[in-house]
Amino acid sequence: MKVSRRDLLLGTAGLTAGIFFTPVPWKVLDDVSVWTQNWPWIPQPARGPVTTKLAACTLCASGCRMRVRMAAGFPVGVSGSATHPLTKGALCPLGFAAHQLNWHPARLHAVRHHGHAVSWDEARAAFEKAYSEGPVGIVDGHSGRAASTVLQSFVAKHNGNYEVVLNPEEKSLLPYAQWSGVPVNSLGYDLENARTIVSFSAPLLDGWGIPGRFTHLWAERAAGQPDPQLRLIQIEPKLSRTASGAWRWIPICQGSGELLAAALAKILIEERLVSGQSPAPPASLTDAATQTGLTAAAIRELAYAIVERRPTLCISDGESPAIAALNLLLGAVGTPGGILPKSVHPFAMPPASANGKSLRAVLIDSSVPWEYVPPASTEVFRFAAWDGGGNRSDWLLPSPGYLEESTDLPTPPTSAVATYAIAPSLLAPSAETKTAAQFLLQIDPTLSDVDQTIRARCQEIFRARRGTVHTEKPAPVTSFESAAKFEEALRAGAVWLDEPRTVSPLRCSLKEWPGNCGRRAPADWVDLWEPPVLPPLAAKLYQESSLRETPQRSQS
Amino acid sequence: MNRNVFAFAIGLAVALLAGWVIFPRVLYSHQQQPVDFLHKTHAEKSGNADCESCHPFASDGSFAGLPQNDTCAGCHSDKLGTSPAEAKLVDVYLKPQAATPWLVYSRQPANVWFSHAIHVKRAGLACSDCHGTLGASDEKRVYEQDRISGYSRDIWGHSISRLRRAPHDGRTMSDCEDCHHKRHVEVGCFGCHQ
Amino acid sequence: MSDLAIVDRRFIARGEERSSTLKFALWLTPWIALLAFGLYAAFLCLYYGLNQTNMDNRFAFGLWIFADLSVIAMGAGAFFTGFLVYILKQEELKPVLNSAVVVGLVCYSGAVGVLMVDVGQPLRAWFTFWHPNTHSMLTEVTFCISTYLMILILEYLPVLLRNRQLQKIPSFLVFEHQFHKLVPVLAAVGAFLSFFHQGSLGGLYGVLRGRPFAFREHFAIWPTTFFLFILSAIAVGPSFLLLVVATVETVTGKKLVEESVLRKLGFISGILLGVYVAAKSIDTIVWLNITSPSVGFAPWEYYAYKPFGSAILFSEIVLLGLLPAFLLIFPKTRARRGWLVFAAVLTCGGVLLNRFVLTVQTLALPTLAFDDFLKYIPSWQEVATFGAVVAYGVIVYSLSYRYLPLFGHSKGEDKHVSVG
Amino acid sequence: MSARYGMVIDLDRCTGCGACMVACAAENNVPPLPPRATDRTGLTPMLVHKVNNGVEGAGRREAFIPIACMHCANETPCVSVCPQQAVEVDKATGIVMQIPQRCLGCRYCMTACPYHARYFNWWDPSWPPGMEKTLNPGVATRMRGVVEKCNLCHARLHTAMEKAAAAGKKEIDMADYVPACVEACPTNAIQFGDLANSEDAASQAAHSPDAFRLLARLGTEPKIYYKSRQAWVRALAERSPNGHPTEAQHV
Amino acid sequence: MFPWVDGFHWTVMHVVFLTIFGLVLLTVLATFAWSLFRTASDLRSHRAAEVCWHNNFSQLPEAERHCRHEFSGRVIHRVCPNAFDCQHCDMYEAFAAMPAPALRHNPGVGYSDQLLYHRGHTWVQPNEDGTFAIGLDEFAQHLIGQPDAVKLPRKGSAIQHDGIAWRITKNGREIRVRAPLDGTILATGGPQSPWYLRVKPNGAVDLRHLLQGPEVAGWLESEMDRLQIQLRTPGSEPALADGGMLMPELMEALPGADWDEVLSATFLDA
Repeated sequence: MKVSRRDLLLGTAGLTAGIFFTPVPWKVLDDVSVWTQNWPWIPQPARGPVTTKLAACTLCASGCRMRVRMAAGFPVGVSGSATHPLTKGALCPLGFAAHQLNWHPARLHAVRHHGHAVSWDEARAAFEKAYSEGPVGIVDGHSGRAASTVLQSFVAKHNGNYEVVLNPEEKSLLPYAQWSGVPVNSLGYDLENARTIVSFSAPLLDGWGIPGRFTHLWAERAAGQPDPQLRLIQIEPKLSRTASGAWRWIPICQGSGELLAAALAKILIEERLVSGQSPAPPASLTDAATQTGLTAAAIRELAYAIVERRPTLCISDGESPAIAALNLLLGAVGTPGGILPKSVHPFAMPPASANGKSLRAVLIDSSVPWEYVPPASTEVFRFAAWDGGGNRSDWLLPSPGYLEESTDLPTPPTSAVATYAIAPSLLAPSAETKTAAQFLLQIDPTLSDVDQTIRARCQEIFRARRGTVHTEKPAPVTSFESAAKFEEALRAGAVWLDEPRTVSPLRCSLKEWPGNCGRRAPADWVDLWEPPVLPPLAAKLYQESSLRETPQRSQS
Repeated sequence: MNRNVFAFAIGLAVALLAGWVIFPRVLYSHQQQPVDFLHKTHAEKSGNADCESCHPFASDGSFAGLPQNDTCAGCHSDKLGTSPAEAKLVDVYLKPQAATPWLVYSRQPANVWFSHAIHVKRAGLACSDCHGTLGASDEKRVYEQDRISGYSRDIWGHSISRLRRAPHDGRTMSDCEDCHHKRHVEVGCFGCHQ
Repeated sequence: MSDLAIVDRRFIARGEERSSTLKFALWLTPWIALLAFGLYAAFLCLYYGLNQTNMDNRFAFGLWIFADLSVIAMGAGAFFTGFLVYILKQEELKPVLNSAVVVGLVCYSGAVGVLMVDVGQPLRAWFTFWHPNTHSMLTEVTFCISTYLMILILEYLPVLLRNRQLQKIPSFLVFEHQFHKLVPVLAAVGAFLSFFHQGSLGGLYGVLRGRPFAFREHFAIWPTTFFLFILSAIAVGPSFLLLVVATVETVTGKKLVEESVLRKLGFISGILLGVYVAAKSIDTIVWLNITSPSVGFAPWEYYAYKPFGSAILFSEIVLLGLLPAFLLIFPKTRARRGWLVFAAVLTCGGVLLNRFVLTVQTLALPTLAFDDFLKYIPSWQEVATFGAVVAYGVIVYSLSYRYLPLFGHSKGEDKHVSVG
Repeated sequence: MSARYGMVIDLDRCTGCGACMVACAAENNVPPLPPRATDRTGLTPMLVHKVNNGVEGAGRREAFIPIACMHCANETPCVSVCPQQAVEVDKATGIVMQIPQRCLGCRYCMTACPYHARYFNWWDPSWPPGMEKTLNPGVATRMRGVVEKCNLCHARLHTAMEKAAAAGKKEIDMADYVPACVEACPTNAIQFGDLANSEDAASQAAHSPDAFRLLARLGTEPKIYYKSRQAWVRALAERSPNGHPTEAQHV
Repeated sequence: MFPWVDGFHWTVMHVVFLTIFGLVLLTVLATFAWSLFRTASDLRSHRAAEVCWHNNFSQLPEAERHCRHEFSGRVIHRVCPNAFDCQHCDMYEAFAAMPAPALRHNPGVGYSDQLLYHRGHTWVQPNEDGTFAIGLDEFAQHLIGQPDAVKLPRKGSAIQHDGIAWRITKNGREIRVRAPLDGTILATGGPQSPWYLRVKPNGAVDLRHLLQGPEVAGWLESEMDRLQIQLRTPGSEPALADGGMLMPELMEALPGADWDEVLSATFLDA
């Protein structure tokens, strides 16, 4: 019998009707929905136990201590450690997402010469050739580390030039270093004892110095209080975050800060508001008024305000002799609540030997901010974990990424008390990376190796028998039976904190008022401690909240 | 007329057959465990029949789940017997220290949060309450995976009709809900979902 | 005659004058092109996700929701005409009934189609039926619209089966014959459902306690917008139907229905619109003076942002409400085709504006004191998808008009007998 | 035992550094979105708004208002509107929950939320190759096309509950349950606690004279409180406290 | 929603919801099912033909629905309201009683006074044995000429008047020929044989609805007129054979004409 079209139609009808009495449509509908809940192309976190380790952030010289949550051998979360004596458990926004940095698309994985992938041997050969032909400069962005000693001793041996790139906080201390002869990284601000802080555009609430140190002080002693224990006077052209958090905000014209400082000094001297000795500034009040945009009365009133509650400490954004001189006048140098030399500093940095040698090549350590521009007509060997882009460097040498390098952390800039810590490496550095120190050690094995230096330093501190070791609860150094145990504790994330120096003479001789009293080029704060690339999450959130314009790069 | 009925019936029959018989076979992929493993044998040979000896809790309450290689290596550091399964375990996974890719019948998806500690330590459930007689089983069960959803068949409706309970049910969402209901435990969606 | 034309002719009811196959094809081409383009845009949205649109976290609803609301309001003609004919026995509206069914079908299926693109997880949309939150207006809308769409399809069936070729199959014709008798039942159920979901669509906004611009006082469980939407929908339905018929008559150059039918539609529309405007005015006064201030929102703020000034409120109530109502009720203007159509246009415009305000202005207005007034321009994908719905509507209607007895057979009425 | 978890955010202490946002995103496996993402299409369960007092010149002041889900306790706007019960108020904790697996992405809840604290996944989440290794266990990533929002780091509550259970305790130790933003704030501006417990510091702070809630007159009883000594900041709580719109802006 | 779904709780809203939508769905489905059921029973009880015919009739142009008495001349103009079913025509008796004016018609196509004609161009010839022969009238034959194929009903199957009796294919067009009366097929002929079908009527025979006598000529004449009009291509002569005689094989002769229209009109099809 042949099948007619009618039969087919009815058969299909039966099929369609029947299928609804089977699991097919319902189960498929259900499973498809389940599929949308577990789309295979969407990554899911790894399973398995989570452990917490202590580590230190190496994004900047502050070396904030972090608690890193690890799963399946990778960092999966970061939080501050409240027991850190300086940071008080604070981290900067970047820190909270920094554990993702190693997988940033800009991560360097191979040695690059003018953009082409080459081998380490070629790079080494090129560098050896370079320093055989002429003096090389080595640039360090975070001086005082064990690794720094390797760099230093290398240039010492091979007649090079060791240069240190200072961040704005350190630069602000330069005048005192020059006047007193104390190395700049042995100086610090005793913020904790100041009662009035006059900031000349210094971003005190914006990652200045050690993130969390000043913000914590401010939060405890100033925030929201009509008459705060700690008076923060922000002298700044724009209403920055610090300005809006300040007790008083004094808007002045761009670049007229030094002149204002001079004017204030003039008033203080003329009206005998201070006892401190300092040469009189050749500034005129009316001139200052016109240039700052303030009225003479306002300036006078400000002068009275800053001395109302002593000790008063002025902080400049970057190097500014005039403001340093104002501090001298206020007697804020060498006294509590002012600028203090760190008590003992086992490994102070020698003054950067900036002798005008014409360099054949420059080796830039990965700690140097990406913005650093090497001298022209030199062959540049730059170590970096991430390619910040658009920067002149003949050789890009991949260095270990975040949490991959074990390094020691000398006292962070602006701290008035010496500290020492060791950042452990939580992740095995990938095979193709090297630190500058390792690179140089391969060239010249006679140099003292980093770990030995660290061990030596631990012994040095241990022998001094000063200060306390901060882990979960502080313990005096003396409570450790051996230097090895002490070092062990540090390697496990503890921080050594020296006893604060009560009073310490800091002799500064000043012949005449420094700094010209004319208008100076605007000194915009350049966020030098930024990593070459932002953690993707941070970048994303800044963009999606437009809360904080991504840090400006120095245009040079 | 009856010819029409016949044609219709044919179609109907085909649909029912395809839907009830063929479909379930096509829907699930059938996989074997990387290594033939018998709970019964291990319980007997190792002498400790309690689950926690191989599936322990951590101090913070997190559950280890499947034993890692080192647990196995505790006994099988080298071949004890002559079974090819053991040989495979030792040579392929333990010696090269490659994680054994066990197929977990009750593995829940990422969006489910399940705490063994809360169920065992606080509520005092026995392992068998959910995992049935798995601990004493001497069968080599096939691991069935839904080709569409990727779920193990045990966690999303073993019985396809959803009318009768299949022997290996016990870890489906309905099972959780029923049990919570029986014990008057109030958990919202976020009690288990994340 | 080409073979295609011959085949085409075989599907057109005998004795009906229709444009030539070529002409019809030319008419369809641009619409088909638009449909295809729109489908492509919709595919982009489904495949790459809704980042293809210009909607965002603050403008979570956009052109599509506005389109859905409007289209469904326009489609109200379907249920309401059915309601008038079968329940209220307004027999003289019968000639436009089929047309109304097609319009309704097009509107509702189009709306559902867009909705499926609009939601982020269409494959899970059925969860609403499995785990419905009975307190949500949206649940009610989903249930009603899907059920009513089913009814519209059923109502469309008899019209479809009257096609010249389909009716040659006896069983189809018999089914149509039998089913036709029961259509009034469906019409009744449809009316019931429609009254509900038209209202609930308004309720969607009226219940937004977090959006004082949309939030309204409640009667029982329903905010006033619930009732206003029902009113506006049944007011605009007939007007839109009137517009459609008038347009078809213009395009085809044929007289399809008696002028009296159109006037009747216009009159009904006008009366209801009048009632709506009255209710809307009272509601607005209460809302501006009591509801909104009580939660700390000064009413004038709503209209402080250009171009959403108070002019919008004026035109919504007076220009596009009171005026057309008057034009439709006043016999002299109603008698004139031009005025009739013009008034119908205004009526539709008014309801469109109302839906626009509730969808767009509600979201554009800031709630937090430190918020901005937001702007939103739909992306081309959104516009194209919307265009696809329009094209789909035109195509379905054109096909139905060409091949189905939309306006009944002009002949068939018994003539007088003259004995000699 | 039914807790009512909530926060008190001291706006005077907030420097607007954004640490809470970053920490929140990292904790909740929020993906770095494509460059096209903006402050209106991004995923920021915690979002810091920048506001000012509208004064020009030296009198100008700025403040920062972190906004997360307010976990409204009364007639929670987003709960009643969800067509398929993808949003619920957890009985035991008072946390307003969003269940991504149930959500169909109709975004009705987003239009209902007066605080704009709900976010839609406009993109499929994706990470640079390898970065998925850093995803936080315990928080499942969401898929494209669903709404998400702050759930007070519910995963951390889970962990705390598990720890309590393991220790044989019924109640969790609040020290074990600290949301990421609270933990991250460098100035401890955010206090977190059980508002139902009158001993709790947070619940006491919530009753301090400086405390206020945003748009409280809507009557949704938000469980996120704010605190400020500055009148102009407190004035931001209402849309138009004295009938005049504030000049404040969302930067 | 449903009691068997995970996490279902009975609430008032749920009950209301379930009831309302249950009822709605029930009504809708019941409506549909009921129509299907009625359809089936109609088909079974052979009422399909009647339904279809009435539907088709309602769609016929007025010009094709003249009352038979226009042809007999008893009426000047009347449109049939009964689908040509004179048995149910309340006017039938009255008209039949009227005197028929003797009109002379010359249809230009052959017909026989012995035969009874159906409006679908079939004739019926009563036989002595009480059976009937059914055939295609000359008009139709000339129109179609030699069919390409003929699809006749099976022997023993039943036909209803105005239902489709058999189908003829010509030039790719299917022609559906309507049955003039009810009956059971005894034998089938075809184009070659004088008749197409021999049927045995079921029960009492009532042929009142068939045309006879003078009506036939009038009817055929009007049909010829219609044909004339339909076949006239603009600016051409009357297409029919000279003297208005209908020539055979017309479909072959005029392939260009709109035959769908012609055939539908001739055989009263949609």
